[in-house]
Amino acid sequence: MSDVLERPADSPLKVVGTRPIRPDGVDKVTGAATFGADFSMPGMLVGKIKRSPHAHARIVSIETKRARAVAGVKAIVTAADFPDLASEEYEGGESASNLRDLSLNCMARGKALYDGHAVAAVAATTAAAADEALELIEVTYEVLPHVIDVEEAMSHDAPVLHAHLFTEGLETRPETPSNIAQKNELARGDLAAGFAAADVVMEGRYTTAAVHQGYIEPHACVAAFAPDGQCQVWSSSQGQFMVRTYCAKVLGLEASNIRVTPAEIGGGFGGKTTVYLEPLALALSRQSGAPVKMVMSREEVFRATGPTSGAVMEVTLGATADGRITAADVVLKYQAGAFPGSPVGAGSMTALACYDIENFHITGYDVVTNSPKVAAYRAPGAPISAFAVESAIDELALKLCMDPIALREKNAVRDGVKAAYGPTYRNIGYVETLEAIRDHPHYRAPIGPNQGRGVAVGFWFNIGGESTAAVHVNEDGSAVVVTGNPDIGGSRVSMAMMAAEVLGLPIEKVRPIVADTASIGFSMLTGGSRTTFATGMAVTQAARKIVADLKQRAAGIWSVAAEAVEWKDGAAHCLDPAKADAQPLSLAALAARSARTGGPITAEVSLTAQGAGPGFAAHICDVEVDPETGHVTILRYTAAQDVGRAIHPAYVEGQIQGGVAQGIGWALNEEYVFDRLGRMENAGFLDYRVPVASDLPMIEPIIVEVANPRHPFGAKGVGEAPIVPPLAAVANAVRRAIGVRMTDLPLSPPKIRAVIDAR
Amino acid sequence: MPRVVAIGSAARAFTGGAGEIEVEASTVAQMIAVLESRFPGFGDHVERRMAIAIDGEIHQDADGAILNPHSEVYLFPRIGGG
Amino acid sequence: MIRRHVSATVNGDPVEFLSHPGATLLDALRDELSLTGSKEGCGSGDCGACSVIVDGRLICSCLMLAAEAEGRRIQTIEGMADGSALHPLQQKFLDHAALQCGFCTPGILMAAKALLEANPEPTETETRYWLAGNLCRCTGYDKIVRAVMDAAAEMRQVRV
Amino acid sequence: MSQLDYVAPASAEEAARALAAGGTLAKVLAGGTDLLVQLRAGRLAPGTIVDVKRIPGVIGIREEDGGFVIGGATPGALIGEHEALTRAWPGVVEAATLIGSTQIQGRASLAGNLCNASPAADSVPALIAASATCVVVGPEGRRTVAADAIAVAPGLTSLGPGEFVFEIRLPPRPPRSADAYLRSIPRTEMDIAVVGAGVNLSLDAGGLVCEARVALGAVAPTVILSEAAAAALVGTRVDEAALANLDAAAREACSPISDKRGTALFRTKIAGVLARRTAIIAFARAGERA
Repeated sequence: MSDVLERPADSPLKVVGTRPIRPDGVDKVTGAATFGADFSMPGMLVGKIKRSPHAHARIVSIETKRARAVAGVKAIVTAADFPDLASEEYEGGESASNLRDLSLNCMARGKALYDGHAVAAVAATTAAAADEALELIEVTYEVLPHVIDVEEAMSHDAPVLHAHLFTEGLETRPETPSNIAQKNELARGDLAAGFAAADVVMEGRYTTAAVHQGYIEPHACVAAFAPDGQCQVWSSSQGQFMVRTYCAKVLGLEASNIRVTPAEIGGGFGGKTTVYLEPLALALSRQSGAPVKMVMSREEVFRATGPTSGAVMEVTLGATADGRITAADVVLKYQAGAFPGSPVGAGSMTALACYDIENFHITGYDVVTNSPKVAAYRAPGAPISAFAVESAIDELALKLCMDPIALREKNAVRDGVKAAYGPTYRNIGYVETLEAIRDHPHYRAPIGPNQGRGVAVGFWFNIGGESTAAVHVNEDGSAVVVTGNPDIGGSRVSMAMMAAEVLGLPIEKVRPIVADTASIGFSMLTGGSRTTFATGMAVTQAARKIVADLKQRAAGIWSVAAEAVEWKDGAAHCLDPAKADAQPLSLAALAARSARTGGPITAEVSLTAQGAGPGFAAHICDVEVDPETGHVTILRYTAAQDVGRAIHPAYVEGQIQGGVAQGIGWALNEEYVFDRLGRMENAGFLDYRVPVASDLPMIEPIIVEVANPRHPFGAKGVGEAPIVPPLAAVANAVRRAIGVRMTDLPLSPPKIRAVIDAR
Repeated sequence: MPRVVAIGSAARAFTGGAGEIEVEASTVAQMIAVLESRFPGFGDHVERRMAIAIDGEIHQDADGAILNPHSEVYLFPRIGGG
Repeated sequence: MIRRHVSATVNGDPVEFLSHPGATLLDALRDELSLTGSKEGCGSGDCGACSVIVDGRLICSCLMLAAEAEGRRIQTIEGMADGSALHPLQQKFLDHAALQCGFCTPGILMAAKALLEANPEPTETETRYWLAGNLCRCTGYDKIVRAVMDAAAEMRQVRV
Repeated sequence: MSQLDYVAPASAEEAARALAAGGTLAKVLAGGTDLLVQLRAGRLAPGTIVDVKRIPGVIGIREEDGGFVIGGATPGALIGEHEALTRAWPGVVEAATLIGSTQIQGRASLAGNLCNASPAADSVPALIAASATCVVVGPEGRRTVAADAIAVAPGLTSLGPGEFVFEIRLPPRPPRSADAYLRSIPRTEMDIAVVGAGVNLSLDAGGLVCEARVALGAVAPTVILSEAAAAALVGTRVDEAALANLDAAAREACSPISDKRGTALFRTKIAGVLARRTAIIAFARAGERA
């Protein structure tokens, strides 16, 4: 357990901050919970996808005649069955996506842009028939030269993926197309003056490999397209409304004709913030007239769904002898995969977000490559740039013989400081997280031979945005909380807790559900660490409306003014001295009389939540390196984070521990490996090595609570910040264990043994 | 007059390189309209692609948000997340 | 294609089903018997989400042919609770918040059950190595390991 | 897998006939932990699958003439639970029980690990170091083959049409002798060996190594038995000098490839490291039996 700062005894809160059992828990420990692939319909067909075996190829022709002849094959679709969309930026709530690119990523048109790119899809009565049909679809390719390495893709003689792509963000519009989709710069102050004022200047070049979100549940959906055009989709995603919008756009349908029901989701981490299967399943269902189920294999998940960028980065830092950072020059080159849209923008904005630096220049390049289009992955872009910057800061600390935490404290952003990305910080808990690790026994614990201790920090914005929540009071005084946000990590229980807190009900009396797109108002998807903040705000406001309504009804019953009614401990209390005999009216009592006091007691609130509070994390990692085998063992890990206010501390800890584990995998063993032809060589959990239980120690979370005044209970987002520091925390620990700086992730045994031999 | 600061080259490409612009506006919606009229395409770019920080607080899709005469408005790329 | 008749015992009940020669036990459990608690995360025995116990041995049901199940005793997550009474492991997973998305949970619970049957007092290291074939991407394993060891302690109490 | 057929014969002879009849597309199913993965990945054409697990004797461990007989389809978990076998052949047991996860251990067999003919198979270096032999059953009856004669190339065995490994035999243990197995993998579990080393040695009354066998996995197309590495140990107390010679000899014996799991150079270096570490463990174990 973490040493969560327990509620002060005088805290008025009864539910928020406790650790109740999640209401969906029993279904999940008994196998009853219905995930994407667990849903079935009578007469359902099996849908499968034909994928490009080439990293880059012109599709000359697709012949489906023989495949259609296979007994049991009911439908075959190719790009010809989808509208050829115009390039259109659509702001789908999250970061903007280009609808044409989205549609082309679901189904290749004219060109296959990566190994595994969908070129056709089949629906048949059996999986065997579908497989046979896939074999018989004849696709003629003209194989083109491919490029995957980000710097090779940037060179002028690289194969160009998109003839229409001209670099954005240059002074003058370029004459020729390029794989560089965008150049973005963030700058402040006078870089030259900053370096001139420096006593030491450190330069470094850092690289990271593309890594996958690695959710254990493969993408899955069932889609039914009725003759009247009414569509039903059941799918596992981070947002049923996102699925509805994207399906409508990709297929040219009316959103009102698509009803999307969210399945339980088996992990997403950002990777399920877009669609791959749903539009194809709908198209197959439209053509066949039967419901179609599609479930990806693990190999398909790796080859064809979003990893995050591999990157090359350069960092130059200048500092005075006493450790004041005077200048920072950061260059970030991120792989976007087959279509523009790497998280280099967020990578740039977060790169220096923990530091108060007068003079800096950050240049970011968004570069398309012949690999799967990247998708969001937990604090998109931030862990990558943090690996470079936090490694450089550690080198600076070594050079200056300064304690790495002290160096960070000396340059720390605080309230009132202008963030590198613009706004001025308010109510941030960064210094508090630094103090939390500095004062933790871990930081003073002895270190053995071949062992090292690394420190790194991280930042994530956290976002707000559109959310809807409804609260319904049942006739017996219990309540239902309805939201439109899939529950990936236990957010449902937090929603119920916030409603219970406001209504004065025990948590057991509040049932939270995640509704389909026809049963609740629009909500942006679950991502950006927004759900507990933004949807929680909507839930709280809806519950407060219920309380106001209940007070009105009680006032009516007592014939007093509403102001003379107080809501306390789940009951209305009459404050009017003239009504001293008025007994409190419990929620149950008022619910029982609802018919006579104005009808059903319900409230729905929709809002665009503003004022999300940023998250800061500070981590300590101890490693031991086997100098002969190059194997790194994580000995101990402590992670402090400002979460504003922990609504359900156990799930806050879980988010921190899970983020750390993913970051450790990223640092040590995870990477996309491509062969000479650009085909992924390790598209499975055997050779794409996510951490297993025996790879990790207990991960100790420290919950720091600097309340966010814009949230009713002070909550800030939690889920993303914890994956930002670990890449560098591990690398910094390895540096101190072996005395050599490793700048190229992952830190796999062969690389470590090689540098040890070279030292 | 509220001061609009466009950091990032993508935004500055619309303003002819200008990083700071004084804008006569009392709401975000007005500010966007003014930017669009002064720098064609910029208002649209801000609406679609940019997040807005008013005196340090990040707003997204906040047309109605109030700007006071001394407000400092930062424009920067929209943030998504995992 | 000839479908093969298979009779086995699942969670104590006799079952019969027809399976394609290439179908795995996982396919049969999910598609023929509608026991969808066992999940397919990889289909290659690398993630453990399909873990079941066959004749007392923990296995990946994606790596066993349905035809091999003839006459075997199979335990799945659906048979773990005793009616409405949760198994101590299931209760401890809830108490410790040892799940987030819950997709890997059935497989991990089956693996943990097999562990505690083989070793009622596992150390943290023994627990971690035993569970190494069950991937969890959400939790970092911390709360899972605590829940398993806490359940073991409670079950030892009950025994004495 | 549409044309796949499954048979579960009740006798070795019946199994041999079914395999022979099925020709090259016929496959033996023991634990299935490699076979099913290959079928699913389409790396194997579907054919007749001959499940040998219902043949009496193919699962189980028994002591015979001072040695041990391990049924070809005996799962790793069963091997790990056998106390007498673990006492006599700790290296073979640790190698067999390193294969895959707990779940894989519930199924994976020594015969399968041998006949999958992967150069990285964990149990094979230990079996070869242990001078294990295989009883092979086929249409022409039974024959006994040395474990190191089974795999001839990656994925290719010396078994004839209709033949399969029925059981594996470990010789009687001389006094003052023991074995050990170590492998190197990127994680702590769930990986294919990047290098594996099996060492089996016997000490004379004076505590000097009098016999040694050193087998290395994943450093050549098939598991290799290095005479030179063994020679480096014989006549020594596995001291620093002996270990240095062993390290050099082991590296000299390697002809590895570079692949996604490790470079040739890395594999070669690690072969030396593991040979040393494994020899130290085997020597200590043998010493305890003096």
